[in-house]
Amino acid sequence: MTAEAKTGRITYREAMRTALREALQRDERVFLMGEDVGRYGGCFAVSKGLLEEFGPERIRDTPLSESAFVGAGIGAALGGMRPIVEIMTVNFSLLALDQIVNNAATILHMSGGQFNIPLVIRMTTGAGRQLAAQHSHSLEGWYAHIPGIKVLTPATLEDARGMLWTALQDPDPVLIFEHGGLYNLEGELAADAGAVNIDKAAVRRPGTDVSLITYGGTLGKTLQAAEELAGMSINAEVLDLRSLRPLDTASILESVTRTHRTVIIDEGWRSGSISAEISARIMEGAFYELDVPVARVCSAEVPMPYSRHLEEAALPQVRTIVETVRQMVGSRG
Amino acid sequence: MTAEAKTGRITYREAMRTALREALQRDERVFLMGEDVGRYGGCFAVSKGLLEEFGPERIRDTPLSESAFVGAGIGAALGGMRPIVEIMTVNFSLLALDQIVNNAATILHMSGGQFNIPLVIRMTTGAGRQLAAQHSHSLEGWYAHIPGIKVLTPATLEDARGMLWTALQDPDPVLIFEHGGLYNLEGELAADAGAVNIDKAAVRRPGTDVSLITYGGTLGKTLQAAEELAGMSINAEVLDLRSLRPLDTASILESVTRTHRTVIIDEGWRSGSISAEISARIMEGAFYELDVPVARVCSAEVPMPYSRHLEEAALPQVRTIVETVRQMVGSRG
Amino acid sequence: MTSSQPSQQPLLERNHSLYLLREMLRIRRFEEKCAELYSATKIRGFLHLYIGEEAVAVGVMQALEPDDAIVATYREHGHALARGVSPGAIMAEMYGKQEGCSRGRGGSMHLFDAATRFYGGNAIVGGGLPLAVGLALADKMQGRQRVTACFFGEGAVAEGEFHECMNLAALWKLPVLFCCENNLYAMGTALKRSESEIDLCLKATSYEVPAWPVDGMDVVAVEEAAQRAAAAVRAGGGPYFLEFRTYRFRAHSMFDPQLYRDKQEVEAWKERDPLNTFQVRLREQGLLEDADLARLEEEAAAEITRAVEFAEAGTWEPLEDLTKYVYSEGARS
Amino acid sequence: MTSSQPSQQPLLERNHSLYLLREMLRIRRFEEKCAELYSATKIRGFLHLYIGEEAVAVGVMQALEPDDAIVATYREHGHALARGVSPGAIMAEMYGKQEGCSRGRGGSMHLFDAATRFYGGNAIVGGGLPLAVGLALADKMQGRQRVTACFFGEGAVAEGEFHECMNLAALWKLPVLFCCENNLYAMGTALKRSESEIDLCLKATSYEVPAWPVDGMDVVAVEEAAQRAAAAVRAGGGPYFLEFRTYRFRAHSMFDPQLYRDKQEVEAWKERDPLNTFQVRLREQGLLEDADLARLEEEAAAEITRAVEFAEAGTWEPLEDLTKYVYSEGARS
Ligand SMILES: Cc1ncc(C[n+]2csc(CCOP(=O)(O)OP(=O)(O)O)c2C)c(N)n1
Ligand SMILES: Cc1ncc(C[n+]2csc(CCOP(=O)(O)OP(=O)(O)O)c2C)c(N)n1
Ligand SMILES: [Mg+2]
Ligand SMILES: [Mg+2]
Repeated sequence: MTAEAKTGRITYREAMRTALREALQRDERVFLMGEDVGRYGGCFAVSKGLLEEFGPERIRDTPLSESAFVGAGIGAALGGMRPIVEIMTVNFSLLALDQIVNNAATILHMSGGQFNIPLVIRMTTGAGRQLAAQHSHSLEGWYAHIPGIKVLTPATLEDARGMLWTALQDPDPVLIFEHGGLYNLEGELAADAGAVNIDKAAVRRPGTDVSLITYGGTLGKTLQAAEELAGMSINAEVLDLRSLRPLDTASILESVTRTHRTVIIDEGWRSGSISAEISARIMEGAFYELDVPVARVCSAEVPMPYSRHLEEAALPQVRTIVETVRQMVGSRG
Repeated sequence: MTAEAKTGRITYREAMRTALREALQRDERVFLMGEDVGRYGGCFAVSKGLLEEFGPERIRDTPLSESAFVGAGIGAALGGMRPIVEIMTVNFSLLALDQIVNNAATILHMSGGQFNIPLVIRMTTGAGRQLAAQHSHSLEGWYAHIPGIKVLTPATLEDARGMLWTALQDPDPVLIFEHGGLYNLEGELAADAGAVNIDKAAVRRPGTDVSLITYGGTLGKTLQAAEELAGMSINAEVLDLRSLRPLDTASILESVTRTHRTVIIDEGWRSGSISAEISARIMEGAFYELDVPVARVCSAEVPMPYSRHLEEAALPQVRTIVETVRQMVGSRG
Repeated sequence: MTSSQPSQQPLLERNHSLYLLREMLRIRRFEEKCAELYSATKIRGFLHLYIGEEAVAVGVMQALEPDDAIVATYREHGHALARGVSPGAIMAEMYGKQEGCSRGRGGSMHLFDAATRFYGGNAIVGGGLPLAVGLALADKMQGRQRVTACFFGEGAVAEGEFHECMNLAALWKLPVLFCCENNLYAMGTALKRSESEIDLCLKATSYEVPAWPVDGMDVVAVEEAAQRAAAAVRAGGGPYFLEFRTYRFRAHSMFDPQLYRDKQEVEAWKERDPLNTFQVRLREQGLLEDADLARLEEEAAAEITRAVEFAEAGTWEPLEDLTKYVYSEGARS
Repeated sequence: MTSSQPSQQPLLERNHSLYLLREMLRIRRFEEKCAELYSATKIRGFLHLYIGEEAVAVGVMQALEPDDAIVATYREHGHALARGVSPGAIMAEMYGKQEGCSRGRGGSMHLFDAATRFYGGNAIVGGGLPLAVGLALADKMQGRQRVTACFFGEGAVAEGEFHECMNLAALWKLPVLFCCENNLYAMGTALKRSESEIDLCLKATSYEVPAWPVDGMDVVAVEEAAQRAAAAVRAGGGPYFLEFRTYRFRAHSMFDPQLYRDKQEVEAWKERDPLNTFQVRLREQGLLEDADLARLEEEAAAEITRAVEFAEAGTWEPLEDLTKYVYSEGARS
């Protein structure tokens, strides 16, 4: 327990807002642009109050033109600014994908290193709120396939507070995916919390029997599952990837080498999700360390249904994680 | 060898064109729409001559509006037509991704099964012709992540000739990826060649020592590698996936169970490529059959460079496949 | 009918007028109930109310034939009801029950109904426009004299898809009736903050698409304009654009604190409530008695009671069917 | 200068006129050489020649200051040369040598040069427009009186990005000079087959962007229009749109059989060759002697010889550097 004086209660949403405010205060070149980030206060209220504080030049409401304002963010970065572009949700980012994949990710390379793009793109991701098939994508792992960009998935208050500034210091495009289910996450955060590294995975719970590898929206469920497993005297380690590109392979292999058993928990659709890449890297780097094959708990391969019971069945749940681990550890020896 | 009378020499391009012509002749509801499919003859000359044969109503040149004409294909399919939409190359398909992912892939599900979308989308994919970073994507494996669509990768004359008709009979959206390096592939094709199945992988070369799993543009290189390996008395089996979604897991596991060694060859960028999913499925379904860990030969994680020597170095090559297999088989016992 | 008319407005026919009033009332009361049920957590996800804009959907539907098609947005309860989709099926959909018009898979934003050619329910702003263009293309290619009515908000006008679709529909003279519901705001973004040119009809004419602004608060004006436009479209004149000037009385969704507009503005528009103004007008013309109104209210209330009962009595789709509607094979089985 | 003018055209100043002629000649001869080198397989990939359109790039560049920015397309050799990018570096780029202006990573379609603020070389039609909008936004936010000139073909006008970018630039009054090179064809698609309204200036004005059509075959007219437009943009008047009516004398790329246009049309336009007509005019005004032309030809030839020598002498980037420019860390190391 940190002393009251040194910490305060805060939500993930507020931590993001604090990070935005700090960035706007520290660097004149930083500005926020996106749909309804200003007068509306942000579709998830993350930027609420920032328009009043920093004015419409730096908190820019854009028209519904995802491709244009994401591309404008790339151009503004080329022009010496430090833009933070907010795409309301990952679902709409598909309209801007050409700009992200064909411009943001390629220009440094195509220009032979002449033009880098210090751009940060934030977007909400994930399911779990009965928003149905067009508003529930979990595509951060999919984006991680693209060389030239970096992909971050803050899952804790510290990372919500600390990743943005580090991302802004990065000379290249960084995408930050904020899981919609996390905004109301509340907890203690050190008053002096600040920038954090964005390239290392973090062990959120040390353990010896099995490695539970996850990120973003499923970290909470995975930690809960680890608690339940502890009750069954299964000591699970929980590794939070934090960054999906680059992937911290070393930390993954270290954990697997410690526990010899691995379950990957990923909200993405199973086939071609980042969980597949992690499993493949373990295959390549720790095959002889494995007591049992790596298992995956992912989302069912279905456009997200509206109905609550079907959505819950489609998503990774604490009980499915627990069951998967128990079977695996049961198959011990 | 089939008798002269029964076969004829044909290119992959001509096989595709023959398939298009047959489809247009057999079904009044079929039409082809895309940029320059008509007067220009298709950017890769696939549809050359079809405008003269079928007229501008059924061979429709579209404006440069990828999102609109792909979406219009979805709507036309809903309206009872059997559209074949050509997107010049996968690189430009990113502009239409919202329509593919948020509409084509979801409407059957969102409508509770009321509205299916019998749409075929064809596009050229792949690198190898020094077209640089914005014209060399290999994203078919990436598309395979999306539930609701099917993803085909014809790599042979038979499949170029036969997959289209089967895809048109499918009630749901099917994406056909034609590797740009294959259009000039020439060989013998049975005069009566026709529709082929689109859900089974095919063993293109039976073998016992190692399974080489690939698809599309890298099948040729993989078969060459297998030949070279034969010369080193390594008997490689070559499995052509043909369909990336659904993936024929059974055939993959069968092959692995026969050979106990696997190398996946994939032109996609390594991280998050379909090769990762295949490796993960082998991990899950044939772990105890493996003598050595599954290996992958993929593209380097770099936007494709223009310069020939760098592009060649970035792509899977016969020599890299051979080396990988030799090391693996060397590590036998 | 009395010959002494206080107002200058044209004389109305009683039965049809009461019908129009009845339709608007059905929608108003239905949605008031939805809001109530949302607070009661019977309805979840996003809920976008149409209250204030009823005259648009009701007026336009009068101009459509049974085999015409409709494409709408996430704010589509009114359109579905006015089109004749069963209120019970709509309510059950919002409950997430399998008796819902989309089997509970779509929810409020994705109402679909094959019987009335109601193609949803699209939650991507602008995402429905290409579908409408394609449906119209199918009708034109099959020589059918049908109209496809496409509803979208003024915010969608900024999207690239609007531009691509207006051009494609005009270029190919497709029978699309573009119905732009200009309620002055896209979430919190006022039209003047999102468009350099706020005359939307002027935009439409720049594609050579005939366009007219219409008082969207006057159901009679809406019907007249829609009849004229639909007739022109049906006659083969190509697409038509109608801008309905209307206003959203409620919040954008259930999460909107409405920081972006002031009470006076809302109150001023409520003075023009399409139901009240129409009632006044009917009374002026002696076409509406208290008894009529009482009867309409009773009928609406009874319909809603039946709808809620139907939804409450509805059942949950079995979990085994989770992935049933991803592909048609599953849907058929 | 003689006072007896056969033509009614304004008197021209000799030095500047010869300079304009020189610039056009440099481009013409340079590209003729490129075509030759393509056949000699020294240059690979796609090669899009600007021959016939030289007056546009040369005229516009006269209106730009050293710290203005340029965004161009894959048909950008002329723009790069006229902007002052080193011919040797351009030729070396097309050879794929590391001495190229993009280190051989970009090739013909991706010429970049930080020194002259030449932001490429974009091979996605319409893909450069958002970049230009963003560069202009950065200038405006940093209070710089700069102009960003954005070149694109008339085919790009159909893309959604054109619509989104015109609106955003106009809405925010950004200093972008939109230079539309209307050469009547997008590959094989004639403007009238891709646009319902072929008056492109009318489109621009529908965003409240001032627009003028310009004879793109008359370098003097181009310069005058560009000077006027650039001055207005620089003065803070917001974006400006110029439609340059020009014609592509050569095939779209080296693979184009030109089935879509007939020889007479091409010949008719060649009558208006911007180099010939300008020479005639200068001779009429007594500003050009045979000796002048001979000198300009010599200078152009010498420059090309040096460029080819430079490219030939260039070196291949080492394979170890393959992934060097994916992220800035690598680029710096
Ligand atoms: C492409 C896309 N971007 C953003 C959103 C989030 N969003 C949902 S509704 C909406 C406002 C749309 O306004 P308008 O088109 O005027 O329709 P209205 O809600 O006013 O009826 C926004 C921004 C979305 N659904 N799709
Ligand atoms: C988004 C996209 N679609 C298609 C292409 C293929 N393509 C390359 S150039 C071109 C024609 C563009 O015509 P225009 O804009 O008029 O420029 P021009 O070539 O005439 O200079 C096309 C279709 C592309 N590069 N990008
Ligand atoms: Mg609106
Ligand atoms: Mg052109």
